[in-house]
Amino acid sequence: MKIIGLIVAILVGALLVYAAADFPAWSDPASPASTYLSPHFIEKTMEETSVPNIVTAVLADYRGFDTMFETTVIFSAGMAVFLLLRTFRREEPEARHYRHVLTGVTLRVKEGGELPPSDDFERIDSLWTPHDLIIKTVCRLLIPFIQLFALYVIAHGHHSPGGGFQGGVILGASIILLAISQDLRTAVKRMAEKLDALLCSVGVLIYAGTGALCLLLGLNFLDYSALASVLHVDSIMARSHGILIVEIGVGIAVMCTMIWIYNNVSSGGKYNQGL
Amino acid sequence: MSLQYPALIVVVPLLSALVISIAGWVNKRWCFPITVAALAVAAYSSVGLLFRVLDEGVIVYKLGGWDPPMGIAYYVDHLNGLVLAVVSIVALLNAIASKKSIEQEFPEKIGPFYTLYVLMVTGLLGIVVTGDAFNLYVLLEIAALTGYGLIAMGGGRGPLSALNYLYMGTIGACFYLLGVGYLYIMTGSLNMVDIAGILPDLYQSKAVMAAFIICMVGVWIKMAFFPLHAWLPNAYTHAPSASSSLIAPLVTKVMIYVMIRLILTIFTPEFSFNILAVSKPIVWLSVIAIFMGAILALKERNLKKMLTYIIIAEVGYMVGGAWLGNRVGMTGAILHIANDALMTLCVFLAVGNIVYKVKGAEFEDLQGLFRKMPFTMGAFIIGAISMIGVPPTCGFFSKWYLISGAIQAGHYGFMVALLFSSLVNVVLFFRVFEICFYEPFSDHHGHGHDRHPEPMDEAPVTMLVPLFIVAAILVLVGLYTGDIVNHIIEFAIPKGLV
Amino acid sequence: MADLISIIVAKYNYWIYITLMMIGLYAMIAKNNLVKKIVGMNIFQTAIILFYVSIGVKKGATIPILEHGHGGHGHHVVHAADYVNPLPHVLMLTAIVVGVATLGVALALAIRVYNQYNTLEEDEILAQIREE
Amino acid sequence: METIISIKPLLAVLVSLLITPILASSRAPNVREAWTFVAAVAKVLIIASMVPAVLKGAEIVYTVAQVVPGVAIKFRVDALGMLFALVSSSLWIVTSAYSIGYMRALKEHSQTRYFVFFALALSATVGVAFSANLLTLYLFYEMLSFATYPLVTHHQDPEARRSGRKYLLYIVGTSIGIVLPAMLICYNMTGTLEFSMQGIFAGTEPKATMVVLLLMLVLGFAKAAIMPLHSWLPAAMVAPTPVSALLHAVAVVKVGAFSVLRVLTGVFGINLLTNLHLGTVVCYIAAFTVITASLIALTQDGLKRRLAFSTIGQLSYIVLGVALLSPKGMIGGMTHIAMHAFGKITLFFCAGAIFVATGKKNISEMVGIGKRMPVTMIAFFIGSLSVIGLPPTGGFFSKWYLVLGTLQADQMPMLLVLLGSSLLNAAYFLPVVYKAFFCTSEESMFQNTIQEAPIWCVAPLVVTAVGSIVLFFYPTLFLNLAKLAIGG
Repeated sequence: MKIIGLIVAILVGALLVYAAADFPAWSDPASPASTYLSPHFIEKTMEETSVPNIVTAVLADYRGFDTMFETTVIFSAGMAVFLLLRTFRREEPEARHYRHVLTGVTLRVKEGGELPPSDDFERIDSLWTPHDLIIKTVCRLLIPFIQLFALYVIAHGHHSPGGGFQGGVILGASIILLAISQDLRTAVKRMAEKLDALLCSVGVLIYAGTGALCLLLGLNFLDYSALASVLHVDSIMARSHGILIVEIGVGIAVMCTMIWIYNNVSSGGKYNQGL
Repeated sequence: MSLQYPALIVVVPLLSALVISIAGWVNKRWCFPITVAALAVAAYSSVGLLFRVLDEGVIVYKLGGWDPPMGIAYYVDHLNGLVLAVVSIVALLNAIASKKSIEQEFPEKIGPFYTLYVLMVTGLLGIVVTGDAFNLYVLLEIAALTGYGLIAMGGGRGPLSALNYLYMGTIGACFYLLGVGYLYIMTGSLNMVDIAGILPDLYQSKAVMAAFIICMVGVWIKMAFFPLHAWLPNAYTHAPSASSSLIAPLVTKVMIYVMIRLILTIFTPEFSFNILAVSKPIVWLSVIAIFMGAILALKERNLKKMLTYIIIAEVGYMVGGAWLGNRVGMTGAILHIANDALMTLCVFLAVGNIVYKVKGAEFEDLQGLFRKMPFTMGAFIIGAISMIGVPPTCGFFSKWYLISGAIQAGHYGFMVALLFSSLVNVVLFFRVFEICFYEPFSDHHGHGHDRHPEPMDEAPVTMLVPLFIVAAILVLVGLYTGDIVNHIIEFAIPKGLV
Repeated sequence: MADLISIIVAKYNYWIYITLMMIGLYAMIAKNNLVKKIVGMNIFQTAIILFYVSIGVKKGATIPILEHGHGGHGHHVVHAADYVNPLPHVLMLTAIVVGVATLGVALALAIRVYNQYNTLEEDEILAQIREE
Repeated sequence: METIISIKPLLAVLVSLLITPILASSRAPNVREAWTFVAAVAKVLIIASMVPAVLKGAEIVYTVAQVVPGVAIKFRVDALGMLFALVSSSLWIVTSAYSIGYMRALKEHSQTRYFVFFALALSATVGVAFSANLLTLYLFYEMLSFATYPLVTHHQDPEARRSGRKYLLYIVGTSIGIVLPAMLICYNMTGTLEFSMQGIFAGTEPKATMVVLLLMLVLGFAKAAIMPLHSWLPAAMVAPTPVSALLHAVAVVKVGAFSVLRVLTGVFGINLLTNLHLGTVVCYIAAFTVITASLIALTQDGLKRRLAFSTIGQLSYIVLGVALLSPKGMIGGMTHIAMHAFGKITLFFCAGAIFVATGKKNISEMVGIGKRMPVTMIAFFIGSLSVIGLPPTGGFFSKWYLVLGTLQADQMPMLLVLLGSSLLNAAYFLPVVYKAFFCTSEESMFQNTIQEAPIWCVAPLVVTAVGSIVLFFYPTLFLNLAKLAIGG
């Protein structure tokens, strides 16, 4: 296998090197890629969409259709991971372990046994290790700021590097950070599985639904200028707002899918303590 | 509304997939009706679109209202009009037919399963309808990712096969992406028609040639063209019935469509057949593919796996037909996309019924099936006869065009390969029929006075009706071959190709 | 010789991406461990991303976010030469997402395989299958 | 020539196809058989209703679908097709009656399946008869192959399985492996596959490839059982006797011979064959088959196997007659389809009746059987006469014309072949009859009490035996059709 791999890699590499001879030199301003479509984008974006960040405009408007499917790709991945890993039929261990948070006392409850009614107990696995106080505290402090920054990244995507994907990933990371610094159960308490899964769909639905709304308003799919009549702005600004709407949808979808994938992969679909 | 058909074909399944995923959390019983409704709308739209294309010619749909090549546009011509109709109809019929087996195999995960199912159909339809080379890649990945999930749900070696498929599929898709990148760096455009307009000045460029080769290899991996086929048999065999009868008919065929689209639209026949003198070797490669597919099928003792090797041979048919470099061969290849999708669906649905009842598709499981499941086997016979290539089923007529193309191109090796594969298919299918028919041998040879036949134990009606519809379609498509070729495929091939 | 060196220098982005890509491809084919293959796959995909992004680079240009963008519509004349090509960035955002998605599914599959065979070494898994 | 467009040919084909669901779903055997008769009678009536028009020289045409440029799935009823369709459909009625007797007497399993596929096979046979072009003919030819497979392998035992394999190997193997490519090459050379008097190659330059094509098409239709592709037929004798009777004496094998006739007259055309001297080639192949098959038949002890080899020889008469390319010879060949059918089906019916009544299959076990089953054995005698070609049976006429044909074509060797093989025919049939009736009581293996097979078995064979005699006195219909078929 090693030799085959080497031969294949060398053959393909040789073909690519051979082909590279005809490529324009690096950073050549006269290359076809830089002279054919990109000038239009650079010079007309402001007029046509009123969005200074050209990447955002191209991403969510000129090629918004790609981006919708990009969101769908990540959604599909989340769904596929869920389908593959999630096990509902959890074989209950004979005894469950609970920890009294205030005192640190661990209780072992036999099958059929009941806990005293109190909120101070948390379920733990048999392999439970205590959380590190420093990590736990620092993360708790950091997470709100991380999330705040993520919202900024989503909202400010029109004017600076950023947008739904980036912001969504940061948001998702904040919850994942919670899961890493404490355990999966804590994170799932904050962001229940069902809510998370539903929000995934809702995020993509916001994007696709916006497109479908344009279609219902009489223009082509994803032609945000159709939203002008709904948003009471001119058609150029409508495009700008349309981009914002779909970026929000992307943000939600990406955040939730990241969390979803993490939850399933880290716990092998069992949603126990996790890593 | 008919102006919006191109968008509806893709958007309705997409939106429905999202709704299904929500429904999966709320009430599982809604998933199936939504799936069927969405696929029915898609099928209706794509058939409506096909008829519009027949009336008006190529339809361009600008997504987001942007003119191509700035934005993404859908180009629907006769070629993808036909493939769209086939894909959506196959998906719809299979969704109805596999309801019971999905409920039997994973009762808890109906929601996610249908979500992925519909998303996969979205991806496949999107691949076919799009006119943008990069958009195609994104949809390719949707179809692939959902496919990995659907395949891995099969027990046993399912996950491992799916993982191998994932490696190969990713390499294939990445090669395609790289090829598109090469085209982009040379032309600056991503729109297929636009690229085709710019390319003629660059025909001598090494980079364009490399782009062509890389794209081709990419789609060959994805369609399991011999010798890049290794992932396919296990992946399709170990998939659950509902998945394999969706994936087996459609994925390879859609990839063949992509190859033909690359040959005809992006690179144009002039470049593909005349400037690059690779037709002959590729047809020889497909001859090998057909022979190997047939021979490997012979050694299998599992019905489903045997069929997967037949798929590999069939891929050889279509690649070879497309690369014969003449009009008749190309007609045969395009016709065979439609026909093969339908007949593969037919046999896989039949196998699905068998697995549903008998819980296996090993040859030993098939004994006495003609008694036990006469209706399923009846439809299976029609599918098998079509795969063998017997008139008036559709499989015969695409074979007719392919062989005619081979004769016109003077490529008798390809003709022999096609005939050989037909004969091997006779052996393969009749070996199966023999087991279903003769075994288990009764004690009373000859005149079975005291034979107590096993009672009939057929699959449910919801599984049988779609199967019968497909079987009937096989014959009808065969009888209407003339119309399909004259009114659709004739216009799907550029005039320049004779 | 000088020509050769100048070619190598002028197109070094391509050589880097090809090298990376071949490392990834080799790992995918030759490695025995299923997760190492996944790692190879990621390198492979990333190399392509690198290739695309390097297409977009333009000498003397800045990131494709218009200056003075906050003011309103087109008061300032925008010169295409001042900004790099935005399209490859857009495309690669998609490719990155696809890469992440593929990685997620691949890991999920690897977990399933591990649960089933208790190993991720391909030859050991195949040996187990043959034994059945 | 007048051309009538009518859906009748399609109806004639479909009538037995459409009743198959009814047959398959009927619970009571009597209902099932009643439907079989309804279909059989309807089929004959539809076909017969077209006879007057055909006798006037008209052609009845119906196009089902234009499938490939220049080639349609199309029916055309001409004199030759009519001759064949009449014979096979009218004998279906008789065979249906016989099947009832035979199958019920032996308590065979899966009778429903049997009747369903029988009906399918008949559809295919008439389809072949009425095909207007090679593609349609191929379609029904293949349909017949697959429809008869379950009939041949009816017993579902290992022997049936072996025979079924051989059957498929020869029949389907040749049709896909030889006929299909030959047909496609023809199509690509000429752009059409339509049968016509001039042949589809009219106007094209004769080439060496045509010889190859001719051989491919003549041998490829392996149902004609021309040597060396004959050995499926004796193997197929594992089938129940009614199947052997109708299918392997009339429908299937005649479909093969008929296809070869179509190839010779409709695809290549008499002129082309004469110019290229290809007729002689086919003649010699056929003559070889005639003599060899007859010699082999002499050595067979199994009655059905002897009949099978006899059939192989007789089929080649048909091919031989047409390949003589002389008008008389062609008339002889074509009428032989009908005459041989009546004779041979009688013989098979008798073999079946003997098996039903006594369980005997071998000739050596039938000494003295005439005393027990006189009606059957008299019918057997008549059938033998017809196959040998002696008056007062219809077989005389076809053989007479064949002999005249050899003279007309100036083919003395063929004359010798015909006469020689007639002697051989007599040699392998007459001793059976002789021993059945004229043996000493010590030799006789049976009691002297008359004990025939059930009436459903005996009546059909009487009908066909009488039919053979009637054809001697009233052969005009078939002779006229044959004369029309050769264009005069």
